[in-house]
Amino acid sequence: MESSNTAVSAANGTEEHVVEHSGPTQEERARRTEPAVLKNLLEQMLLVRRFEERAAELYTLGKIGGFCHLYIGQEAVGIGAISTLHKDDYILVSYREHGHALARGVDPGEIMAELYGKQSGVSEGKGGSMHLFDKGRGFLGGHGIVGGQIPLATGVAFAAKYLKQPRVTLCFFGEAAVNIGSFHESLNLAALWKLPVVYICENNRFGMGTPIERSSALYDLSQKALGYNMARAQVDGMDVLAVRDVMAEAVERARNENAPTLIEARTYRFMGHSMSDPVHGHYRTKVEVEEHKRHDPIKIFTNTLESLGLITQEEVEEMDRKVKEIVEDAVAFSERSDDPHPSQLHTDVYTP
Amino acid sequence: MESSNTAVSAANGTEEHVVEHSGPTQEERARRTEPAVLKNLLEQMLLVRRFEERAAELYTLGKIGGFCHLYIGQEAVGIGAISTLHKDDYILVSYREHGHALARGVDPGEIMAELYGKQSGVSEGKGGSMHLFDKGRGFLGGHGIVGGQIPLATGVAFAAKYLKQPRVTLCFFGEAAVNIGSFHESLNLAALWKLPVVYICENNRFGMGTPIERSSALYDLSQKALGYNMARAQVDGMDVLAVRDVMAEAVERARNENAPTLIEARTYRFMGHSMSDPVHGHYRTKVEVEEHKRHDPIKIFTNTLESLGLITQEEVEEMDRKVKEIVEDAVAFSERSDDPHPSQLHTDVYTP
Amino acid sequence: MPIITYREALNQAMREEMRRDERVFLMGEEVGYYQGAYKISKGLLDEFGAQRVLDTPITELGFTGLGVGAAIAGLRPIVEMMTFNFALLAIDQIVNSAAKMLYMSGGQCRVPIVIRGPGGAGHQLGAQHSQALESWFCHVPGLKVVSPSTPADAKGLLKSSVRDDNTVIFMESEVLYGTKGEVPEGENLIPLGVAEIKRPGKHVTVIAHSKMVLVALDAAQQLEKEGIEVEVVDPRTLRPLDTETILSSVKKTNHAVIVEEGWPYCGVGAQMADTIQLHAFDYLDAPILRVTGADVPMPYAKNLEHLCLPDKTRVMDAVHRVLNRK
Amino acid sequence: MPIITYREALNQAMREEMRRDERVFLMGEEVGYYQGAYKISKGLLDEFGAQRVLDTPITELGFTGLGVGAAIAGLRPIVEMMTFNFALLAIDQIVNSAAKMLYMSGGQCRVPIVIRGPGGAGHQLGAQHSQALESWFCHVPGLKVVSPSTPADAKGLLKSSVRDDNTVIFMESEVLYGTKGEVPEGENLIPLGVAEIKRPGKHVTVIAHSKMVLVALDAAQQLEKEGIEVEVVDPRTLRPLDTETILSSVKKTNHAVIVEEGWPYCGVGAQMADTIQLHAFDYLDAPILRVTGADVPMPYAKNLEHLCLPDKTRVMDAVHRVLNRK
Ligand SMILES: Cc1ncc(C[n+]2csc(CCOP(=O)(O)OP(=O)(O)O)c2C)c(N)n1
Ligand SMILES: Cc1ncc(C[n+]2csc(CCOP(=O)(O)OP(=O)(O)O)c2C)c(N)n1
Ligand SMILES: [Mg+2]
Ligand SMILES: [Mg+2]
Repeated sequence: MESSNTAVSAANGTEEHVVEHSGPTQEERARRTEPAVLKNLLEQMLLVRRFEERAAELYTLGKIGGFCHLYIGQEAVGIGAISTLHKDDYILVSYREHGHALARGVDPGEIMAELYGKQSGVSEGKGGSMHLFDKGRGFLGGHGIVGGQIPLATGVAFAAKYLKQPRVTLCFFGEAAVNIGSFHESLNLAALWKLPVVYICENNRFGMGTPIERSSALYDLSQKALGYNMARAQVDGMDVLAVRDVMAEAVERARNENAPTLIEARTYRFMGHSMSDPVHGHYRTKVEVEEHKRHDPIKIFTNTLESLGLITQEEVEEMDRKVKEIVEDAVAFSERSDDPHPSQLHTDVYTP
Repeated sequence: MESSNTAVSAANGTEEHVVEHSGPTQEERARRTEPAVLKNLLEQMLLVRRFEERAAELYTLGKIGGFCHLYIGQEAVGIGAISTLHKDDYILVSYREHGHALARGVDPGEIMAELYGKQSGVSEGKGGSMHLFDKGRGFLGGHGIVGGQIPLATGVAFAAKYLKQPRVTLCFFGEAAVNIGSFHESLNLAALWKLPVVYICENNRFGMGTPIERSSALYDLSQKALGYNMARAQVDGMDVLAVRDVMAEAVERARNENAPTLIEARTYRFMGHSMSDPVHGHYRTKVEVEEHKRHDPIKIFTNTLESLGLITQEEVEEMDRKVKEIVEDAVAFSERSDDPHPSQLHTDVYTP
Repeated sequence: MPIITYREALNQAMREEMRRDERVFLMGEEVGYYQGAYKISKGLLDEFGAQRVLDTPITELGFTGLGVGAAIAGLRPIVEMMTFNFALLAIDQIVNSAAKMLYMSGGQCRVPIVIRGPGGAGHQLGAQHSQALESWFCHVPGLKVVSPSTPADAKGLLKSSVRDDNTVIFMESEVLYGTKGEVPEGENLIPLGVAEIKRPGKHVTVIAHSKMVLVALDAAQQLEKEGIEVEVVDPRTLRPLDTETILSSVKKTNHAVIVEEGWPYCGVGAQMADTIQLHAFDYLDAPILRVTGADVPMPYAKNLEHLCLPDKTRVMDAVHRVLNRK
Repeated sequence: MPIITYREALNQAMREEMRRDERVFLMGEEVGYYQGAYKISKGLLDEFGAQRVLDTPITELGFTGLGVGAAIAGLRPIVEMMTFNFALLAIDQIVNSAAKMLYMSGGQCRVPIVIRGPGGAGHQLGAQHSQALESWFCHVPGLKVVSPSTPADAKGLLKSSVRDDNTVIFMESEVLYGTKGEVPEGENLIPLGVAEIKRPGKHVTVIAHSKMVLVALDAAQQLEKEGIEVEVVDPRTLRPLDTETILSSVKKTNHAVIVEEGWPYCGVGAQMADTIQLHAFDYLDAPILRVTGADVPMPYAKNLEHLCLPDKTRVMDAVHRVLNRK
């Protein structure tokens, strides 16, 4: 072949941002899944939702400072994905990582305390909302430079393979991060060196106020994998079970074949980019946001479980009460925790 | 679709580094081309070859310093490509740019003087072999950081479009540069903003001592265009006419549709990476090099023209004498030129 | 004279320069539809259209290099870094292309580009979003570095920067965007490389730039009550530095304190200290003192962040120490 | 003691550390099959295999970040920059990840990585390939910066750097690779942060690092004939700086000259000058003088390049000026 424009026609042909549900429905997936697992997934999603709703209030009250990026609307991605991991596996995320940390079982109190900037926070108050770390749980941040976690995660996967540990690394980033050099350099390295890593692009349509149509020449982001000879998948990020199934496959591929995968999860951000940004405005309409809220991953999942008789409305309310209690305990813990001692200013710059 | 590994199988399936000649043969192309044009192409290729053979000698004599990267073996790419340009068009290249500068009509004496580090050099002796600039001819360097010229060329194309000038920008880089972030960020920008630029990847199989199989997970580099929704082409870089034809199409696309193209030209470097590097050694065998030399683009082209009776052996020898004379004049000019005046050290740091 | 914010001053400067010269355009993340992450480009998209106000993908290296290329091909780009922390990704294009192209090309390729955005700490933005890297850019020949402290300086210096034929690194401050001040209307160009004495005094010279000027003025006001007259010198441009103004002040006061927000080691204040000791050695009654940010990555916790940043008290303390030296 | 080259010393250091600790591996462009662009890794691929000696694609940002990730997950990477000029592309991962991760994580994530390679000028390599950016790395808390001048220091300091639990920027010199010197065999760790007096003297202190030490020693030898005894202090580690050794030398000689190859403005010498004036103010008989590279991008022409770099004559001249000051 000499010259061919096939790429041009092909790529953006499919109707934008609509994932073809060639796969099974959520009901079908639910039937194949342990009820206990399903309930646990729902509880986690509720916990993240309530935790962040509370964090939003606390931010407006000035209890939390800096930049605070909420995950509300995207919970199905992180929770579905992380539910497929072993306890030794690794997770690296962007600054929008509260939900991933909670899904990983990081203590809600310590996360909230970190948002408060308290000594008892996961990162001892030095990291903040964007830099949650819990090394013991393989939760390696919380990174603020767009794309910065991608080479890091690739290196973490490299270490696992080098040390012959059966550990898989999950790397989460947004669709706008796909355009940055780090993404490109990392995916080539991972494919070339056959590293056990899964790259999860959470395509919530926007990078701050810029829709993907104005930031990327390609809309079907999973297709980026073609440039690296990498396995790829696209999934409905509002369906926690679809995410879980796709991820299970990718994690398997990483663990058993040391082969990386690029997954694009189509989702949506219900809140502003961060607490300092508007939910809608110059860049998207209230109508658009409301429209997407009708696909709330928690509502969808709750309905599925209820319609299958796997859970009752009462049980859901009970679950909600429970997670709200966990959140309140986290707030109380943070409130009564101390600020870092001034002497902490100079520790951790270098190892002791 | 949910999960698909098609990419994995597809990409590197075709036999490596062999360009399918679905296109016409060089003879067929030659028949369709003006004899005068053909002779001019041959003369340019000869000039570049002789110029650099001489530069190599002068380097070993210590007349030329620093890093000196020769183009010998790859002449068909730059010369075929640049032969399709208008005089207002732009060219940006890596550090391996002597051939492109000569093809663009930059004065051989001024190029050689630059290699000598003389005041009369194109860059007044301040740039050297890696940084040839001739703004009047739209020749904008000569860049030493791998991939550095790619965003720059994208910006030059942006300016032409912004100023509504019908100028096309050619950007040359090696296959190893494809892995760097600059490539990725630039191609997305060019496709997204519809810029009149043609990206020419000169795939000579090696980045210094690293073959593409150890630097890229994908061997069919034109396929990278799929990630940016960009038109693409692959061409035999040892066939000056094939390059010319593919380029004509791409330049047309840029000039008339403001659409960028990624072209992969399969070629080979006959010399070491730079004058300080071995022609063969740990990274490739003498046999491999000799094998490729049998596909010398100048020999191939000469044979084609002779076999078609478009040029005689005598004419070729005469042409060779002529270009050698040009090269000797360039050397003489450089020899008699002055070093930059010491006061030049502090000029051009800022504009006067 | 109208009183406007530092933010509006920057906006006016860009607006006026874009009206004056078709070749000037603005590029950066969220500068268009979003009106700028910090609203510096408010209204510019509406007035100049998407051809001249471009939202870029998140590709600092790519779009900065694109800007440099556009500059050598005849345009005059203003590239907004959402914050200068992200400029680290673009530093190769800034140093190896923008700063050197004129020299490497033997004077052929000018790079008239302005790279601007906020630097330094905001409020609890954490380690990756709170860096003051002035000294890095100052180190590089071929670059000019500007860092205004007032709305008037912001406007006058930005306009001059846009008209400068060289690469200008224009470092603003998120914390200053909301501050107000008198700004003369219309054409009021402030030349690069000229310092301003923000407050005259005869006992000690305090050199500070950007938001540290406000801290220095605060301290000066307080010290006045003790009868100490502080001269506050704002270089405004950090490269080229107006050494003449600084030196004549120090030769007058015989005491110098340098305040900067950034890290101490190899900070721009170290260079100022070196320049002063070299040229005013015999005039100094005491060693030059520096007040800087703490030598640590910026912590998130509010109380620790406060300990990091120079404040009035620390500046006053330094002034006392430099004066009361036995 | 065996006499070996600076190149061999580095090679031995890496070889010994890789033998000692399985977690240590080498990664970079051409470090494997090609044996290193400057042959520093000669033979390592053969001995340790492709698992531990990895040729990377040209992706400085990517493979440096990969190294940092590998470090937080239990490995001890040595990342070779073919030259430090290319580290500009990786600077975001060096500053925002490597230098800050320990702090941001509240002490959880250590980053034991060594980023090494040649810095400074070679011979006519031009503007983009001839930069000495020590001061940039020195500016950043969380980083350690080492720059040896002799084979013995190169080996002893590299071994210590590999064993250090922090990020170490190890800056070598292409021009020094071929130089020879005595190097004790086997285990000989030189601690980071300790300067060495390369030549004792009592009239003037000349502080220099990396290849400038050779220039300083040259000048000292010549000056001896004039009866001027120069003390040459080599910090060896630029961050943390051994201020104690530097200060006690200056307090003894009362005169200081600082030599560095890099650009003058905001160079590391400015910080040394500041440190000296602050702590040895009363001991100085004259202003501290600096001999630096010219304040320009490096020109290609041989004659201009020579004018750029500090040499014996300029150092001698500075010593004369600092001593003969009326
Ligand atoms: C290199 C860099 N450039 C710019 C920013 C500012 N910024 C923070 S988040 C963001 C948008 C990222 O969007 P996306 O990758 O889609 O992730 P999302 O926020 O939607 O989860 C930008 C521009 C940054 N943090 N880092
Ligand atoms: C960012 C960067 N990294 C490393 C180098 C050193 N280097 C110069 S050329 C080169 C190989 C480039 O190979 P390729 O892109 O295929 O171009 P070719 O030399 O084959 O023409 C390398 C590694 C550099 N100049 N810039
Ligand atoms: Mg997004
Ligand atoms: Mg190549």
